[in-house]
Amino acid sequence: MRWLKGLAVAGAVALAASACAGGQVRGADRTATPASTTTPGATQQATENASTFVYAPNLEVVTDWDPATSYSNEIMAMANIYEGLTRYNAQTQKPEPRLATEWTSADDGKEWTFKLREGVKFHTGATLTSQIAKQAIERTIKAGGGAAYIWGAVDKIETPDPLTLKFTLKYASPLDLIASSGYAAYIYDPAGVDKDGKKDGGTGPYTIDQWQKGKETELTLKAFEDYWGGWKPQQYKKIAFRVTPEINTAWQLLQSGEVTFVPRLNPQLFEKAATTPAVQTSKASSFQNLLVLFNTETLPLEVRQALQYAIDYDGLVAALKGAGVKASGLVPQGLLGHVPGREPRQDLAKAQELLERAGFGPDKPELVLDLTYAQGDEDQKLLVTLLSAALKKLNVTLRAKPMQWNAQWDQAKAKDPAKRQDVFVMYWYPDYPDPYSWFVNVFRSKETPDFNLSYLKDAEIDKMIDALPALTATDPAAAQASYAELQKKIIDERAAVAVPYVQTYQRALAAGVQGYVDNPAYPNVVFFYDLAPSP
Amino acid sequence: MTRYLTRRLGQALLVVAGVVALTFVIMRLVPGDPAVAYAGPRASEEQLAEARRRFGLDEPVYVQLWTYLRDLLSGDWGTSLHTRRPVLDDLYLAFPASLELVGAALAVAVVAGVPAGVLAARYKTKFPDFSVRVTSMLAVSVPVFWLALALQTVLASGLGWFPVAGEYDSRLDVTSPLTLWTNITVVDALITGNWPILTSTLHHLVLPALVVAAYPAGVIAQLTRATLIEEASQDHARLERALGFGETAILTRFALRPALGPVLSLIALVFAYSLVNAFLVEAVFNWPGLGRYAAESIRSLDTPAIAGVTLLVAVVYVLANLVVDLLQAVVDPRVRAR
Amino acid sequence: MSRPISPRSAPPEPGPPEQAPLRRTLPRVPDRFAVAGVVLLALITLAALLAPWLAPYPEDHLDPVNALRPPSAEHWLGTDEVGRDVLSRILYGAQTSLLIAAAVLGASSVVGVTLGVVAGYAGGWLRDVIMRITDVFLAFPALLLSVALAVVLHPSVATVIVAIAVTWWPWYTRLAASTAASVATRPYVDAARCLGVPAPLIVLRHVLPNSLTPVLVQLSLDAGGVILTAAALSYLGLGAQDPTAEWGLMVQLGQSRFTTNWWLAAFPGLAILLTAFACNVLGEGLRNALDPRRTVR
Amino acid sequence: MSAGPPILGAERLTLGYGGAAVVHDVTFGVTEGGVGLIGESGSGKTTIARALLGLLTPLGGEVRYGGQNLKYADKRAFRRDVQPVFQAESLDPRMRVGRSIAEGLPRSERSRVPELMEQVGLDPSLARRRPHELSGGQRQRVVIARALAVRPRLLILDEPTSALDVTVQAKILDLLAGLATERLLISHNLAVVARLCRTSHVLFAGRVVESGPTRELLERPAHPYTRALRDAVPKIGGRPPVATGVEARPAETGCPYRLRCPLTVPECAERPPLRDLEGPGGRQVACHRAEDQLSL
Repeated sequence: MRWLKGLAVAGAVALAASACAGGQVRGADRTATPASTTTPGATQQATENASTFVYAPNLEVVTDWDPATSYSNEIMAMANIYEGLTRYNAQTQKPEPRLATEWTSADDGKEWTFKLREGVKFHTGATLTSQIAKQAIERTIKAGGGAAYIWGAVDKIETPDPLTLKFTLKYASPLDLIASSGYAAYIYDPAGVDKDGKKDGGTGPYTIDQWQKGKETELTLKAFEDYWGGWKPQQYKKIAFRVTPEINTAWQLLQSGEVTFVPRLNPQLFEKAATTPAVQTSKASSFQNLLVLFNTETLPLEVRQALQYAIDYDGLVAALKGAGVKASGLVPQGLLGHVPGREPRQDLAKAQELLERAGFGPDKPELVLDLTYAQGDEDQKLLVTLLSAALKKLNVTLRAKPMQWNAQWDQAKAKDPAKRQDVFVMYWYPDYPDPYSWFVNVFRSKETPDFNLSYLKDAEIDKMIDALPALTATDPAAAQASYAELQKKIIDERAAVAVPYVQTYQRALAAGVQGYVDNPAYPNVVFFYDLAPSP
Repeated sequence: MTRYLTRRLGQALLVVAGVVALTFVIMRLVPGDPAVAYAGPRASEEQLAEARRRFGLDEPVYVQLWTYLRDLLSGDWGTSLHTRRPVLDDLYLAFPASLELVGAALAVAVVAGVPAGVLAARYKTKFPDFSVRVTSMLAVSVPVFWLALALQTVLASGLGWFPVAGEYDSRLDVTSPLTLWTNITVVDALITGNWPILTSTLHHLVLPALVVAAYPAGVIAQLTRATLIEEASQDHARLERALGFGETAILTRFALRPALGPVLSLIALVFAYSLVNAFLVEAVFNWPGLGRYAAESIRSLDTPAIAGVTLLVAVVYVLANLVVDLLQAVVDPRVRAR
Repeated sequence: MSRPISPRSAPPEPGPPEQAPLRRTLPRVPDRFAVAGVVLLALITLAALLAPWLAPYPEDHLDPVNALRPPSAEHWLGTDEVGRDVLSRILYGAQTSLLIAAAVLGASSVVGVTLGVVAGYAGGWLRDVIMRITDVFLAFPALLLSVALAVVLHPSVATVIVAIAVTWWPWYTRLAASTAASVATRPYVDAARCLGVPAPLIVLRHVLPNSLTPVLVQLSLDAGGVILTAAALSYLGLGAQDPTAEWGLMVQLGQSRFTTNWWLAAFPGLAILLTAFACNVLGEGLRNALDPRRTVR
Repeated sequence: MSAGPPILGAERLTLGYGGAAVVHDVTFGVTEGGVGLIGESGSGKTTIARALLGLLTPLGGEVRYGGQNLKYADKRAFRRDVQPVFQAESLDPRMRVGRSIAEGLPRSERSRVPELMEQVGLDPSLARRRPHELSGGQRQRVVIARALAVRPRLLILDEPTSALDVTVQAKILDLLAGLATERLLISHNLAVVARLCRTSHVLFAGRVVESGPTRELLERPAHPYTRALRDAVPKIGGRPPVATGVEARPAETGCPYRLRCPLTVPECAERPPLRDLEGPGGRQVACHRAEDQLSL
């Protein structure tokens, strides 16, 4: 995921962060699940919707058409073409039925049985059966690309009847949550997979109309007539993705009515959008937060803690002007394990005291720290600017290097620990809506570093992390307590990380669109099926 | 002539070989393991090894260079790390759009630059001359990315005279889909008689073409002016004056023709340069060309793609130079003897 | 902008038989145009040198409370997203731009002229080898090679300098080689050889000083191109990095706010335009002054 | 006349650039009393001078210095012995003339510059001037002083006065005539040569067409070209001869001069004339009609 983020974020060059907070949408009520049936009489005399919904992403949409390995920007399209067994509802914080209508777990979370929806048609013409679903998941696991690891717990899959899918796991895992992932959890007809994007094997409401790689309007989708959810006249039948790298251009296109939806704006444009009549805005908190990882091998504990205190959290969030909210711990709000009330605060006096204890500070030797962050990311740059200004007063020089993700990551993984950075700045968000991702990837100790870039090695923490999936699957309350304890250990006791803010998605869309709701579990995805123009 | 041709072609090949070697070196030097970039962050060791084999990274350097050369010649320019498609395919899609933009820009540049130069030469040291000199100097000094931003905001967004961005109105893809032949939209629309797309594309072309045209127009105006003034001061002009031709007639009827030679070869030379300038403009205008592709490649540190773009532009550059030299050799036999 | 391919860059014909020293030729043809360039460039240089005193605020003065203020009495050209004074940053940016231009032109002319003079004086295979190498470098549009290099090296002002210089030197090699070849046939070179002066000394004493005039003219013509190229690289994110004040970078950072906070990108862009304009006008005037064939008034 | 070989000589010298010969099979020696090379521009005079100075490698034949091939001679001695005096324009425009004069001197002998300047009739205070701040005649004196600095035995004078005013020319010629060195003078001007050289060779199209005592050549030119030169340049300060024939280009077969020659016979087109011994003072001439000419 970091990789994708490297792309998306670096790509955002001049784009401000994706935005966040709240979850209110101006002038739109929400429709989270498709109407199960379409009763012609029930719908008002809506006229057939002939308009095209134009989405303006800042990067090319599709790099991988295979639902097994897709792990990048194409989620914007894939989540409308393909469906999983479940879909995460950000409001209830629970997975909800999608291709599975109900599910149960047994044996302390090591056995899961999903009941499949009846009468679901693939775009290939095939009908959904447990056999095809099993094939799809097994194919995904075998391909091993992208986020296939999420199925790591699966031992075997059985199909007791055409509409029942039974998983046996090696260890307890929250499979209903895993199955809602936007990556690698799609149920598809393997016969429909086509790397050239001419056809697809999904069950979703939309299917590929035309894919023209490299063209401005890269991809168009059309309604799948036989969608199990049915169609109402007013729903959008045509979707276009129009690649627009410059945020300023995207805004002008939105204003002129040429595009319908812009996923990212900067705070100033967002502010302007809020007062522009032809445009509506949406703010939603995300699951993406900024991690400032301190090198636990080179920096003494006191220095790490001093750095935590040196960050101007309030100033940063103020400068973000709504594009982010102060984080409370590692786990963003809306996920299990979130602990409210542990927002950090800047305290330079305390930072100085800690530094002096470590032998540094204003009248002591100068401390020079190497920091790496994502090139072209304005928000990370803001953090760096504020942090270096604060540290300067404490006789600490921050040598901050903006880097391409590959290079930044390579340096962090250098064999020679002396070549690694002291501070590593990156975003993190989970592949499926579960906080386990932060802990197992970023803070569990590993022989050779990959994402554990604070290089923390703590057997006790490892042990607690390893117990998390089973706890989540069986005893959410205990899991919550364990997450709280882990965050205390990692942030307060070991000072391996500072978490300044959680991003807030700030979307702008044409005023005439009804029903838009942001779902942070599927970043940047618009579920077009839920939308309609206002009457 | 044949001897000159072979020698000149040989030189061009030599230069291209040098360019290939240089791109190869640059690719080797780029930080970050391309295998990691390709295989993705959570790739297993086996997947990484597989990716390394795929890119030939486990071979000694000279073998890699040889493989690289062989692949280039056989049309395999590597696989882009970010689009995951063959680089040559990507270039084949992106290059025509840039070609369209640069072609339009050069047309604008000639149409604006030559008359401006004539005007300046006709009224030399007078006000028209002064304003042409200042304007052309401004045109070659302006940062194109900034000009793009300004024109877009004022003429498109503000006054609404032109579309903000894009190659044509994307809604036309539905109402009058375009059959692709050359991938150059204007040409394809002409061939297939797709008038809605043609007019839409031309309308969308105006602003970006104007921006890219700034530099070549300035240079062409300056060159036309200088050549014309030189021509007009020569003996034959004196004769024509004696024969009673007016200054304007002398400039346009007699001096302009010989002046067109240098202007033509200049166009070939500024072509490659304008291509690079288009790079800076395409993102602003959402133009689906080489520049946008290159910008994305740079952002994602996509070495095969960067190398591909570099190589393509360098080859275009060498070709343009070759064409200029051959044209000059045809016109002026002394060049051949050099 | 890569190295402009214009009549200005074409290696000139070997100069008139004896090139008098630059100093003596200059006042011969005073061009009002060139004078305007000199004045403008002098003002910009002065602004760069005096930036610490002229700038109303320090270069890195952060003031988030006053972020994104439009031009006003306190901030003549407004403030940016962290409250830095745009005018101050433009003044400091002049230092960066002129530093880059001076470093690039200095480095590439030293390398280029050295190689060129050696090639031009020595002739033979040495000349062929050097010229073929320059051909390869010339085939790269400067911006692209710079991009490739800036990707390899770390983005910074130093990278910009190296990257542009690498693409720039061949032009001076070409120019110096053709001039040196013609200087090498001058009688005073023969006379020196007859006196038994060793070749390196001849090159140093006679060939080099007498090959410099066209290079100097070319340098003044190129300054604008270097400034534009550097700005373009920074604009692409491959050059100077914040908090360094650099005009191209400022345009890039201001671009996404052009509709809402136009002053962020507008003024730095104007600064690039003016500086490049001043350099180009000056170079043009110098060339006119030194090349009688082109003197048109 | 002292015995022994001439200090410098050409032995069947063939010269050219890039393989194309412009000087063919030229033989002569620099003997006492001054030797002149006479010919119009393009006749190969300067090329011969460059070869004699060791600046040009012969295509064929050899330059002989002190009785041996220059290729194998002691270069340092040669450089000391033989110095060129080119036209006044042969000064580095950027170098102060004092430095130009001192260029061939070891550091310890730099103090000789004023003395050298006085020797050629220059005010030593001019040493800090640059060439363009001096008059033509002054510049020419600087050139001479530079050559004299290393105390050469032989000066090779290549058109030393042709760019100067008539009165100045005369003064420079006086200066040169008064020098105690041997000299090889290259000029298109017969009168100048007559002033400084006892022996002369007339060059046409890279070939010696006539040789002999200068006075003899002036009084009784045997070759029609020599006659044309003499008639075209009646006095010091004249311009180079303008060819009288319509066809100025040398012929490629037969006698090279035949296309301009007023006296051609069929034989001239058939074979080139040989250089035969003719009369007193080692007089040689290459012309089928030499005898007719002499008898005129």
